[in-house]
Amino acid sequence: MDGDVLALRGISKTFGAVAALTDVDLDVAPGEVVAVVGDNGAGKSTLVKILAGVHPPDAGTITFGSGRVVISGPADAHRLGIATVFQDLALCENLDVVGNLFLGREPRGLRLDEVAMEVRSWELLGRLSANIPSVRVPVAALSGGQRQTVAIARSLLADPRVVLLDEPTAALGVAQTAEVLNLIRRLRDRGLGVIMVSHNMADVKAVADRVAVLRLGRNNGVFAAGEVTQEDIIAAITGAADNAAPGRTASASGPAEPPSGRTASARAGTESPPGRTASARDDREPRRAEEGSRP
Amino acid sequence: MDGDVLALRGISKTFGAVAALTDVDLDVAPGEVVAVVGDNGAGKSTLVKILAGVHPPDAGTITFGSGRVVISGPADAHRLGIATVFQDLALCENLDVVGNLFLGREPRGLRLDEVAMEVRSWELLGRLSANIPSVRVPVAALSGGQRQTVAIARSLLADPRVVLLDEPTAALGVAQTAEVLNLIRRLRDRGLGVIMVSHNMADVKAVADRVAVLRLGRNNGVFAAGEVTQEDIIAAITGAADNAAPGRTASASGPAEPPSGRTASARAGTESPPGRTASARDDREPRRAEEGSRP
Amino acid sequence: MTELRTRPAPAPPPGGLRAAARTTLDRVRGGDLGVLPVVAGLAVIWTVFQSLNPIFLSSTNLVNLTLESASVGVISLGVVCVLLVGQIDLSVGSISGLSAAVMAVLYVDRGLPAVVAVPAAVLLGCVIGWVYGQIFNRFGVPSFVITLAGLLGLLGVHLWLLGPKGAVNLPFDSGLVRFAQLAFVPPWLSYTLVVVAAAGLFASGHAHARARRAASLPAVSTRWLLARSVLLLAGLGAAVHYLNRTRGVGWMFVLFLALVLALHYVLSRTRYGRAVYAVGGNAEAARRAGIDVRRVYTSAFVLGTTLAAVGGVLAAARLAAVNQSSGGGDVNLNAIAAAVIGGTSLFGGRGTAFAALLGVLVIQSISSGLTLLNLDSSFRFMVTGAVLLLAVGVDSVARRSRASHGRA
Amino acid sequence: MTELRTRPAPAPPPGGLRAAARTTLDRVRGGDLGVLPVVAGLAVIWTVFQSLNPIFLSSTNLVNLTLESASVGVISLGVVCVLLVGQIDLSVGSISGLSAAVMAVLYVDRGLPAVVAVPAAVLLGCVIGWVYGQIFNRFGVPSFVITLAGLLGLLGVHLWLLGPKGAVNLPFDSGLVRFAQLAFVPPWLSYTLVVVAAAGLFASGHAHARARRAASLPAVSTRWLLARSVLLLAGLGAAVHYLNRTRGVGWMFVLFLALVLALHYVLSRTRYGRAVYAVGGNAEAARRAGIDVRRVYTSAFVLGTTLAAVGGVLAAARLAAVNQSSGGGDVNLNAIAAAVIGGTSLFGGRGTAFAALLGVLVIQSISSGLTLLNLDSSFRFMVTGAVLLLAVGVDSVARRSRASHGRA
Amino acid sequence: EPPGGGGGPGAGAKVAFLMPDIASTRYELYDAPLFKARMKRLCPSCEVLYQNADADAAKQQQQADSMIAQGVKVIVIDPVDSAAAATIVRAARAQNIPIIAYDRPIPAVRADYYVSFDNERIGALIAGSLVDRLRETKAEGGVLIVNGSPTDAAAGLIKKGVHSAVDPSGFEVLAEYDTPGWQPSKAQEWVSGQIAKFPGRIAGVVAANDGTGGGAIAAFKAANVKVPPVSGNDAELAAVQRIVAGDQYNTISKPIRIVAEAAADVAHGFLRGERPPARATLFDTPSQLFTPTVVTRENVAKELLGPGGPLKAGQVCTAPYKAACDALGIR
Ligand SMILES: Nc1ncnc2c1ncn2[C@@H]1O[C@H](COP(=O)(O)OP(=O)(O)OP(=O)(O)O)[C@@H](O)[C@H]1O
Ligand SMILES: Nc1ncnc2c1ncn2[C@@H]1O[C@H](COP(=O)(O)OP(=O)(O)OP(=O)(O)O)[C@@H](O)[C@H]1O
Ligand SMILES: [Mg+2]
Ligand SMILES: [Mg+2]
Repeated sequence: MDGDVLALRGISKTFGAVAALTDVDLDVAPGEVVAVVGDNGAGKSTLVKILAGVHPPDAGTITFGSGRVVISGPADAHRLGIATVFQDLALCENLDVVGNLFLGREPRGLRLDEVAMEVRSWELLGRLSANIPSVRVPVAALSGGQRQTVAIARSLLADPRVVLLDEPTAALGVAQTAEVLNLIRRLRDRGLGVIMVSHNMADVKAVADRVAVLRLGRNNGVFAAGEVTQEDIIAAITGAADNAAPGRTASASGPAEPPSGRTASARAGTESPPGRTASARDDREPRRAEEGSRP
Repeated sequence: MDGDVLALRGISKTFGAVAALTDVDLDVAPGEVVAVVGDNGAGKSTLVKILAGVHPPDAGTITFGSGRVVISGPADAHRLGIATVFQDLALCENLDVVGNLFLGREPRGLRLDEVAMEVRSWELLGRLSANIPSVRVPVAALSGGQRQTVAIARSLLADPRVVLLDEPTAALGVAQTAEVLNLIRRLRDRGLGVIMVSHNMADVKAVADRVAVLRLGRNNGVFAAGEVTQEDIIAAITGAADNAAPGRTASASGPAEPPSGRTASARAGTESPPGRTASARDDREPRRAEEGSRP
Repeated sequence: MTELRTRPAPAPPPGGLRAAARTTLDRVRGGDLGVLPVVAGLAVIWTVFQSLNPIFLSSTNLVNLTLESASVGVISLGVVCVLLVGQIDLSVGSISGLSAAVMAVLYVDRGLPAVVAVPAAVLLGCVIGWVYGQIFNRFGVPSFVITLAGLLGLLGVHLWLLGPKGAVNLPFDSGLVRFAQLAFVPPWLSYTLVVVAAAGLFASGHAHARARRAASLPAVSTRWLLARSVLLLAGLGAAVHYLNRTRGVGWMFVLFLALVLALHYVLSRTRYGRAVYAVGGNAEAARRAGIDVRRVYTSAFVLGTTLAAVGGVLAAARLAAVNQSSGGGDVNLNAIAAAVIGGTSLFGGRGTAFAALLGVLVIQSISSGLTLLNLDSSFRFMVTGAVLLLAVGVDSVARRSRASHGRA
Repeated sequence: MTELRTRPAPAPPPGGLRAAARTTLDRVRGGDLGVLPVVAGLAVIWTVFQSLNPIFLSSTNLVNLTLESASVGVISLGVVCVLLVGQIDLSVGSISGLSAAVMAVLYVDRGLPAVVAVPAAVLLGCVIGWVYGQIFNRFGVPSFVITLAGLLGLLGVHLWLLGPKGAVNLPFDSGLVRFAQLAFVPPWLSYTLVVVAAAGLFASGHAHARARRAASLPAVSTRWLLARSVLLLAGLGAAVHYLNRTRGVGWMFVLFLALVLALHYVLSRTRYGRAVYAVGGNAEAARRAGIDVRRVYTSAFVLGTTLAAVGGVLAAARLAAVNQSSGGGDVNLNAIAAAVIGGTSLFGGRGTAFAALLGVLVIQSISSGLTLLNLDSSFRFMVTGAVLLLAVGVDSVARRSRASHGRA
Repeated sequence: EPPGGGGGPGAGAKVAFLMPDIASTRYELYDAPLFKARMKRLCPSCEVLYQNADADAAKQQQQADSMIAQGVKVIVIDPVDSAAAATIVRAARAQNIPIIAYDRPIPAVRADYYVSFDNERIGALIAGSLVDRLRETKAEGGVLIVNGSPTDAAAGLIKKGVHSAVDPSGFEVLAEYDTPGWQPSKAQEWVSGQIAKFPGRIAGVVAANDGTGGGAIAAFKAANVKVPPVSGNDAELAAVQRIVAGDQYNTISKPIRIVAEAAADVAHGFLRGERPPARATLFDTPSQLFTPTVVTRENVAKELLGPGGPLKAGQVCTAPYKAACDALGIR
């Protein structure tokens, strides 16, 4: 895939006995919004963190622009022009809004130009329809949505080439969500690559060009957003469409018709707690429930 | 409103110079799901926290069942049978999933019955279609959605009379969301009162019986979910329908037609940062932007 | 994975030793090393000192080491409790000195029996912790400051109490002093205790595994449990045998071990212990879960000060005297450092009762190893610092690999 | 509120003194009391001691107080830096002693000029901090343990350096000793400095307010700025006048104040300061923001040890001697306690440079007040503890009300 | 000094009495009360301001400054650090306040007077007495030396004295230890280690004070080994009890009463504007030096428990020591 701003090949990452990502590929072209979707714990945030330099990958290669890169820390990612909104926001609660927005990107100089920074903060927050009483309160005093707005505003400060958004609208109100979706479209129009993780199919359909599905830490299909139905995506997410991903054997035994179809089976499961979670999967390193070790 | 399990009257709460809630009323009947909606920073979480005993209200009365109560701490709320899922989840990251689920509600006895607790944990999590590799990993190692599932499962442990859910599905996948909505319906059917805070209109429409709108910390209308359109609710949230709430003068000057209508005006705002945020509101104690105090 | 949990198939019990070994290996690869790194650090210290002076690992010297560890170890155990809830107690040294003074004054000067004097001293410790808790909960003064004030104020009370005498001898033939200096577990009993410990470990593990299997949860195999118990039996047995070649295992050390085990039980198996970790990990979350956070704080302070008082009494009994410098010097720093070296976090929520045991063994091993080298004080200090850093460095490097595996 | 921010109307400048007063009142109601509570605690101490002995607030004694505060104050300033990033330095006392010893050996024994000896001693402090930083960053050993090892190891080096001599006198007529003991700011210059400070406060505030108004941000009124500066002028002027009635303001104290102001500037107005707070508040978030967290840690350790070295040199100069106990005793505890008492959090991310100033004034006031009361050591310790608790209690109660207003 | 009103010359004056530490009990226990009592007799309206520096030279400087601020007329100082005390002498000089060095000299700067026994001499005495005892009993083996705190100047002087007696004695120094903070428990731990290292070879222990001596004795008791002769210093009650019981070999009785009262006399002389006569000159300072006495089981009754002695038989002969007292004929 030539012309990609970002291309991942064979990315793997394990945390102890949990294989969070196995052999994942992903491509983003300039001016493209790629939605990464998947069930809870599918490895979406892990993927974002690897790109942002938070975790080093255990295996796999990352190509950025024209060359292979090693992202060994967040500073590397920033240097490459990758801006990230983390799912857990990663704000410093003891700093005020301005402090958080400009953290690590304060204008150089002997003395911080607080006035310019404050003006720019209002501007950025205004662009996102933010609803913040003052930019001089510590972030600890903000509501969940207000914090998320701050985190998103942060990512716009530098002049990124790729923006990673991990569930950026989860805590946002209706107006703010619309604003962020607009923003994503504007970023795309400016030729940036955007990766957006989301559980909200409506949001995905609204802005994504392509939809990459992760399932149990593996690729489970990439769809062109315009050509796929919401049901297909959901099927890929929940595993009913496992065969949509080449090289995977269908391993799911539960019904996959969301939402109500799964309820019964889930409840049935409560009668007999699982042995080892991974015992039914034979095509990947098992994610084993740890031995019943007592703390 | 007779027969309410929970009735709030005139609840107010200020944080320093910020009036988070002003004179808010809310009623929940048994077997009723009340959705609380509002913009970011509208005071929804503050309301939930007051009911959960996290913050004491500055003014107002709470009636629970047949009598007035004073909820002076979370323990009081638990005693009354109020279970809460907080927006920030309030989990102990150093404890494992079982530890968090049973925190403060461990079965009595000289020795914790870890086996029974683990069995019950799998059962609860199974009910929510949770996707958790092991219940013996510290919560710090879980993904955002996995944590939220844990927090929701927590609230089902005791036998609550009222359940407060602050954006319970924000981080959940499609299947888990459906499961939680199902769960809410089941709780309602068992005669519990449920208060659900959400930004997701689809979720609200799916389960709520009534929709209470907060705006700028004040009531801005209560709607029967069956009789109101999504647009009406959004109008009430964003303030375009201020006149829907008695006693309020329309103070909003921006266009309120979401989502794209707000964009232009929001961007217009960036050209001139605001003076004091509250200067345009004359019907409530002003939320003043603090003086430009430097840290 | 829902589809997995829905399978009604019961979990097959993992297959014996090999599976257990694999689990253990998995854990090590995953960075979950438990106390192993500290033990490795300890091994480094022991090797170094043994090579410098072969008396270091002699039975006599190890008996000394156990006895010297007991009093600071007990104090450190209290510090672990306080650190676990994210607070600190700088006054454990002063409390230990004060309680020793109270005990001595009651026992020697007033002539009260030990069964009155000792509980009175311990009770005093208890009351001090309660007062700390009240001040902390009511006024929100940082525990650093409260206990700093305690450090100074209680030292004053201690001096005032000893007052004109300055120092009090505990008679060498009193039961208290004999307990601390000359009371050793008879060999037959020491071996019996080892067997009981191993059997207890097996029994509790087995019962737990059976319960898990009954609930169709995965459980460790009986063979692994057996192997573990045999390992414990062999290790403890050898250690006891070696100590028994001279004086044997001191009752004071047994008391310390018993306290460690008791605290371990409380912290890991009871509601209260869960609450302690929760408060240390996230006090606000614990409060929202309905835990009476204030009571947990108070109880942690009380545990800290009470154990400090017990440690003070033991130290006095071992020295057979109480004077103005009792509980002074580096008792404070050693007790806190032992807890930290053993892996307790200063930020709360992380650590176990075994931290006190391992930490105090590290500190006392260094100290004991140095007494056998005839060094100037200046070099003595330098070597202490260097060895400490080395021992904890081993631990930290191992833990760091653990953190990089995502288990901070 | 979007609709509000979209209004293009420029912010009306708030109306003069009354508005400013209201803002201040709002803040107080909102619990944002700044340093007021510590100052109140200090006032309590001063009142108590003055009523017990009228010499306490005499000009002579206050001059003594300022001079005695300087060396521990400088060390405490370094501790603030380390605490701000959420770490601790237990070795500041040892470092101050070692740097004093190095300085004395170079200056007196080797006969090097002070301009060589003093920088060499300070550089040594710097290097020690760098080593701490490397060990911390590379091996992840907790700073408590690293600096505990430093506390011991550096004490060893200190003793070894002084060797059999034990103590070194600094000549009384050396510039260093004269600076610390006899150098006072001439009255005219002291008043000039006060005026410059007040004018500077006004000028910087005015420039800032103008810039804000130019950017249509709300700004404080000129009248309020003027009032603030006049208040400072009057307060400082009165203090300086009172001190000038006897010896005046010591240059050493001026140096301390200058360091406080410099550090305040660095912490509150520079990128570096922002990074320090960020790392202390949430190191992982700071890392993700691209801040080189390791460098921040190292720099904080270096600041801590360097300032400790400077403090040690000042203490030696004031005492005109260096001995084995230089930097020992309660230097360590006092320096850390001063930072905490002044409001620096042990958990990182909270505190200002002024914490060191206020905290050390509290501690030295108690100490100085007690020397004026003719007490036995035992009562002296008790009173110290009680007064400390009282002074910090005032602060904590005020802050608690602040936390209950939602600004923890 | 202008002659004061009603109470004679110097009436109503303040006298500073600055002591170095509380590691040794004597300052609070004997020196300060005895000095105060004597001053009270000599000058009823005078006030003695007692301060203890807790082994911190900087704190002692602060205390001296504050005394000067309070307008004391004479300063009696037992310096924490002889070198550092020079600053204090100078500060006092600048205000024309006479300064009396007490117990420890201030060699660097001339004080106005020096009243003391000398710590180096004490070290020589305790070690010499112990060595004599070892020769007497034809003991085999070597000695351990337990010094005082490595950061205490006085401990350094004692150490020097001890070596002056032990080194030429022919008894090997098996090992030597500077006890951090004079802590008995540290001494105990160290001696325990030496017992393991030199089994049966320890003929005696020279301990620099009674506390560390007690620690050494406890170490032998705990190792279930016969306690060899152990020295001490300070004659604190607990040590006297151990001597009576035969656990400790010797200690030093300093004639603190005499020294304290001599200091008070000199101070009073300065208050009256006199220049008290010198009995000797040390470090260029007019001095009065007193010799301490070694106390062993033989002379304990006479030196310490006699009429006017610092201790009463009743204090020493508590229940556990009754039998031992009786054996020595103490009642
Ligand atoms: N502890 C606090 N201290 C100060 N201000 C606070 C605090 N908590 C909330 N606020 C303020 O109160 C207002 C309401 O906050 P709240 O969290 O209730 O909003 P919300 O409706 O839950 O918003 P969201 O949808 O973003 O979660 C916000 O402006 C917020 O800044
Ligand atoms: N630091 C960690 N240590 C151990 N396990 C981890 C860690 N971070 C993530 N995991 C595990 O890796 C898996 C993938 O997590 P990840 O956060 O990437 O999921 P996600 O797709 O973002 O889910 P969600 O939609 O819930 O946010 C999960 O099973 C999680 O438990
Ligand atoms: Mg995620
Ligand atoms: Mg909220």
